Amino acid sequence: MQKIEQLIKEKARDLLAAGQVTSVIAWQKGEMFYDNAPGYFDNTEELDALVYNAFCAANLSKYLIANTKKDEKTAVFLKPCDTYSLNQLIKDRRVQREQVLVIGIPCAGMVDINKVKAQGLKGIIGITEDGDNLTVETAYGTKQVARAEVLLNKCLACKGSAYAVSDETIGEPMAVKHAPYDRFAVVKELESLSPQERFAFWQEELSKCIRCNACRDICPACSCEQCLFDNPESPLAGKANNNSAEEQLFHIIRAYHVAGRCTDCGECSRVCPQGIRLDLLNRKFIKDINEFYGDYQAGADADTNAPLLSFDVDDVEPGAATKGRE
Amino acid sequence: MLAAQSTPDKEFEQLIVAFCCNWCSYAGADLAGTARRSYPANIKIIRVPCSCRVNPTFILRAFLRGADGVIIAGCHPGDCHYTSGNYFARRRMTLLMSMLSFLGVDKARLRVEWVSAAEGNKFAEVMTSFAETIKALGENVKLRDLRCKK
Amino acid sequence: MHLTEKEEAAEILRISGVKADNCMQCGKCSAACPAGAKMDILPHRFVWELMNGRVNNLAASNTLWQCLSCFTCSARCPRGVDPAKLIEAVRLSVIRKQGENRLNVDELPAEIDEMMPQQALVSALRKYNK
Amino acid sequence: MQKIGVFVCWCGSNIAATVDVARVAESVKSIPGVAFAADYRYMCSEGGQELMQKAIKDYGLSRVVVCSCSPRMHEATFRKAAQAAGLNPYLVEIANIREHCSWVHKDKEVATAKAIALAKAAIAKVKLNTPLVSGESAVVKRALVIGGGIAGLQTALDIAEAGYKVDIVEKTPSIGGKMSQLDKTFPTLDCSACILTPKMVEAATHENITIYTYSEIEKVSGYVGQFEAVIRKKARSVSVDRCSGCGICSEKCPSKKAKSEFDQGLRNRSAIYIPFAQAIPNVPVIDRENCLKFQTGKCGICAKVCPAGAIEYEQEDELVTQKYGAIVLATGFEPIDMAKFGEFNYEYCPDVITSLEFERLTNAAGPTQGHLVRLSDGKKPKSIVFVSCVGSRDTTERGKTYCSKICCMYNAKHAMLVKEKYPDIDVQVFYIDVRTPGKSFDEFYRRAVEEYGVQYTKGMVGKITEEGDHLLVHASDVASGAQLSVPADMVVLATAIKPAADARKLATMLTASIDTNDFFTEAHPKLRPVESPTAGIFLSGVCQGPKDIPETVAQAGAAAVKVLGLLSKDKLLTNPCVATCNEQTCSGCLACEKVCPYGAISAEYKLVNVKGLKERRLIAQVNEALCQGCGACTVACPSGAMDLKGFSNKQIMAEVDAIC
Repeated sequence: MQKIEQLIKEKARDLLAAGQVTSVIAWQKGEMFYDNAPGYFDNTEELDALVYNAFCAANLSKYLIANTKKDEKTAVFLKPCDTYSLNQLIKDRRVQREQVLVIGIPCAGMVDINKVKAQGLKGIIGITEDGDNLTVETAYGTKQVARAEVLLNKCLACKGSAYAVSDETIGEPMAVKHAPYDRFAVVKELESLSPQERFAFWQEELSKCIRCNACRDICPACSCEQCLFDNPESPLAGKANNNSAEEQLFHIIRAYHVAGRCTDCGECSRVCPQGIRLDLLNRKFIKDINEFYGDYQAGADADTNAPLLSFDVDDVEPGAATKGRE
Repeated sequence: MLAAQSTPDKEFEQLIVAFCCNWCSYAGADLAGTARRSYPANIKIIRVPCSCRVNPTFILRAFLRGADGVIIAGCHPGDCHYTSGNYFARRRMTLLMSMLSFLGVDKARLRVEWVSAAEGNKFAEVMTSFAETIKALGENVKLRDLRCKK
Repeated sequence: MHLTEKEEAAEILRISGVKADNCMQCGKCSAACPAGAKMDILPHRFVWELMNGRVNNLAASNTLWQCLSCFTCSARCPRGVDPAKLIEAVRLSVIRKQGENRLNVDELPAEIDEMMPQQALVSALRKYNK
Repeated sequence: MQKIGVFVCWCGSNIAATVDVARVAESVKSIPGVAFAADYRYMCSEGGQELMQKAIKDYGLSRVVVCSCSPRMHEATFRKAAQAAGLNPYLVEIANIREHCSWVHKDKEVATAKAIALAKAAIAKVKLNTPLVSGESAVVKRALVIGGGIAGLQTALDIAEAGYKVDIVEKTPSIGGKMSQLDKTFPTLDCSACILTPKMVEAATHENITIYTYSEIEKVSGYVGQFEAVIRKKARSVSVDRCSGCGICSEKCPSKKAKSEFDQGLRNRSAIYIPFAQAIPNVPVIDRENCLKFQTGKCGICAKVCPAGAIEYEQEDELVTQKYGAIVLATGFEPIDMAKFGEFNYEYCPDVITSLEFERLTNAAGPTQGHLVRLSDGKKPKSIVFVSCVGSRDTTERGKTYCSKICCMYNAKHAMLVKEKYPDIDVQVFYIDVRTPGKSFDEFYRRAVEEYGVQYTKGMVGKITEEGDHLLVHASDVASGAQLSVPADMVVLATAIKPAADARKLATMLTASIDTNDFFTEAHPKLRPVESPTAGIFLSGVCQGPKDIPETVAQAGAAAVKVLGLLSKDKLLTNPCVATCNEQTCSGCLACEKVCPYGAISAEYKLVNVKGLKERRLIAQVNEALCQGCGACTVACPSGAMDLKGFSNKQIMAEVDAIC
């Protein structure tokens, strides 16, 4: 993806130099080589900090909300999966489409550094990509690792190389090679458990939550001006760690709010410091919506009505619709 | 953290919250009253303008605060006073019921019923059968201590 | 235990599971009963007697045996009462009191006269083989 | 701190019998915020209201909770009382401790505990009530009557007499409804046409009444005072102005195989037809399914023979949009069909007919010019059997659970008419119970038996079979306990009646509540029988429940008076419990707009001052005149910016907390 990074830099330079856009959103080097952060570039000098490699998983579409409030034009580089989130933000009127120049960039699947480490590699200095493999330089020599084995979980459910929305594209579309993967596999497995086992699983998972709100802040579908849980007026906003609904049911209520709007971009699970499988909650809703109301991919376009904001006269009755062994 | 207080061993007294829509099921409840039908007293009715007014957060709040069962009663699809209210409620409750079951809470604890203003008997029967289901399921401790691992 | 006639009638109603109180004495069951001509107590009066706690006259009536168990009465009843089931309930209580002299299949003659309507066989086994 | 007054009503013994009202009042005194609590024998009485008003003044109450009967009963009474004492009416909450407590729980201990819990919930909610003021909306001074039968005509005439404009929309080509098909009417036996046609003419010529026949309601939107209806005037293919009603076209029309709906299919009619002689408007209609011109393009004889050149094949359906202040449903009834009642052999024996068909047979303008003859061989019947309750009082899924109310009277009428005209015909009526309550009704029925010798046998008919040239009616004689098989030349079935087929479609269009039998549900069975719970919608005639012509006319008049009560107002107070958007927290995603059934939500760019920072944001706006307060938007809104006055998120959460 080195070649692509070069093309991105040139594109950004042309756009900024020509004044076509006032700022460009891409990725910039983070502290560690595998920890790239989203970056704003509003002049060409800063562009050399711009990077695009196997560790640019961050979904940049949510950063456009602030930009489109100022009457400026912004360019943004989006991977195919990020473009779905932009469509959802446009549908939710959080981003003004005409103030954004969307440039689609190909992606061969982003790498999860923890999976690389899990292959027993210590003292990693750098990783370079070549074809379907990664060469990992460590203090104890270099090693070849197959990219398909160390992909982020979210990339295993890759929605393909097509862009849901883009003004221009750079480079050729790349396929993400990975073993066959059913994104609902774990959901189905959980559904097959007994209620006690399922409850134990979720009690275990949700007890790890430290309420850092990273999942809410990264989620492009969670784009309220002022979140319900931060609003003292709302009956749910009990920050104190007592028995308020907020503590116990934050994740369920949040999953409910994004139901029908979540594009399954997987960012919430990726950024969760406690590694809670939050995507399972969202995928459960997506699986239910697909089953009850027909397949629906949030963000596939910017106008079809979200499932929870529409209805059908002969929808299934609530009682009949629950799964799992009782 | 709120650990589930172990209720003394007096006979389990279940608590059920019923959200009834003003135009149909609340009127059905009134008719059940006028017809002197009886149903268990653990059921406490909250009046809402329409079943589409019931926010899932109210239901989760009820479960959290100790309710053992929650039932939403609205107009029969097609009869809604606001034309489409119960259609939206139907989708929302279908997803919520499925999620509660996914979290391991017995799906029978949340129930949706369509009761018209003329169905006083049905209202009483539904409430009695729901109270029996909840009594069989016993106290709903689960949702209260979803976060605190014992 | 010896039940009074009233208690026995109530017991029969309970066992049969028939909601006799639904009956409005419209007489439609008796009207359409194919075996009604030979019955001394027609189905609607049968239900009426049981509802009023009388069973001895029913037990002695020939209705128990004339009834073909064709269920026309139950199908036609506008109130969902099942008179045939009540007749069967009383018949069974009589049979049980007679020491359960049931008709067993192998007692039937080897070849049965083919003119015998099939319904009679079914009805006989249903009535006397329970 | 709020100063709440709690008033616990005895309701005579209705509440006090199973709820210890004193203890309820006592136990709520300890709740913070409660400044006054008392129980009283009848809160809704003058005395009760004065107690409340005095307490408001003496204790300076800022909120009131009344623990009494259902808010649907006396919420308005207590709000008015509070308002008279200077308290905003929407600061009053009702705890329903009668229908939802004392009447449904027998154990006093249990019922009292529940009453206290419901009182606590109401107190928790009332603390968060905010003073609300009703808005106003104009009233369109025009009424719409759906259905042109006697019910619709009478209502329209009464409204028009009071000087208001009325539109009648009738589905069939002529007004008149079922009554125009009848021969004589009970209890006075006057000829149906003689008393109906004057009303039809009066309606047709009344300057305040516009009649749309052969028309249907396409769409209705809006709300009380501001309805907007779209009427589809189906193409008659005949010009109403030029046609003189001479009838030559019907005579000459070659296509004669269509069954006449007016004559219950007992004779055929031509494709271009006037349903009956006294039809208003007296203008034919082309039935396009059976018209050769429309089906094959050939023919066109009617246009050729028409002296007035009134035939217009190219006529199209026409959509008329009109605003109304009130809508009256007068859609009438239909007999149920006999498909599920095979035992009566209706489909196979031509001499087994329904009562409505019998009306046509005995009607002078009927297919047999009033001669009572058998449909099988045209001979005069020597004996006729009338069967009551066919499909009525039937709790199985085959029939209707209710009594159709009018059959006993018209059975007696038919029996008497036969015996009067043909004394030699034997007439027998099989019945379960003869129900002829009402003024001079029972005398009418007894005249049939005592003066005309009609034989009434208590017992239902089980089966009808054909035997040679006559029928055999298998019935039972419940009194003697015998089985009967009565020979008869003709059998008339008094079939159950059910609401008109499109009642449910109209109910959905008007959001009027409707019961499982498709009768429109009235606002209150005893106290408000002619109004639908949906404001501005009124019920006239059998569409609300089985009734005879005298009751229909009485109820039609009552519905008219209710309409006049509404139309006479220039302004209507609107429901103040409507949605409201908090501009600080609205993200402008407009999810609310997508779920609003009334299109009451729009969006606007506004400068919003958030913590000192001025930002131009897209904010949702609620049009309080259109919003009906359903609350769908409040749940679609993730950030909770959209809330509903009177049923706010905090109020309902407070009730949940108080209960759990």
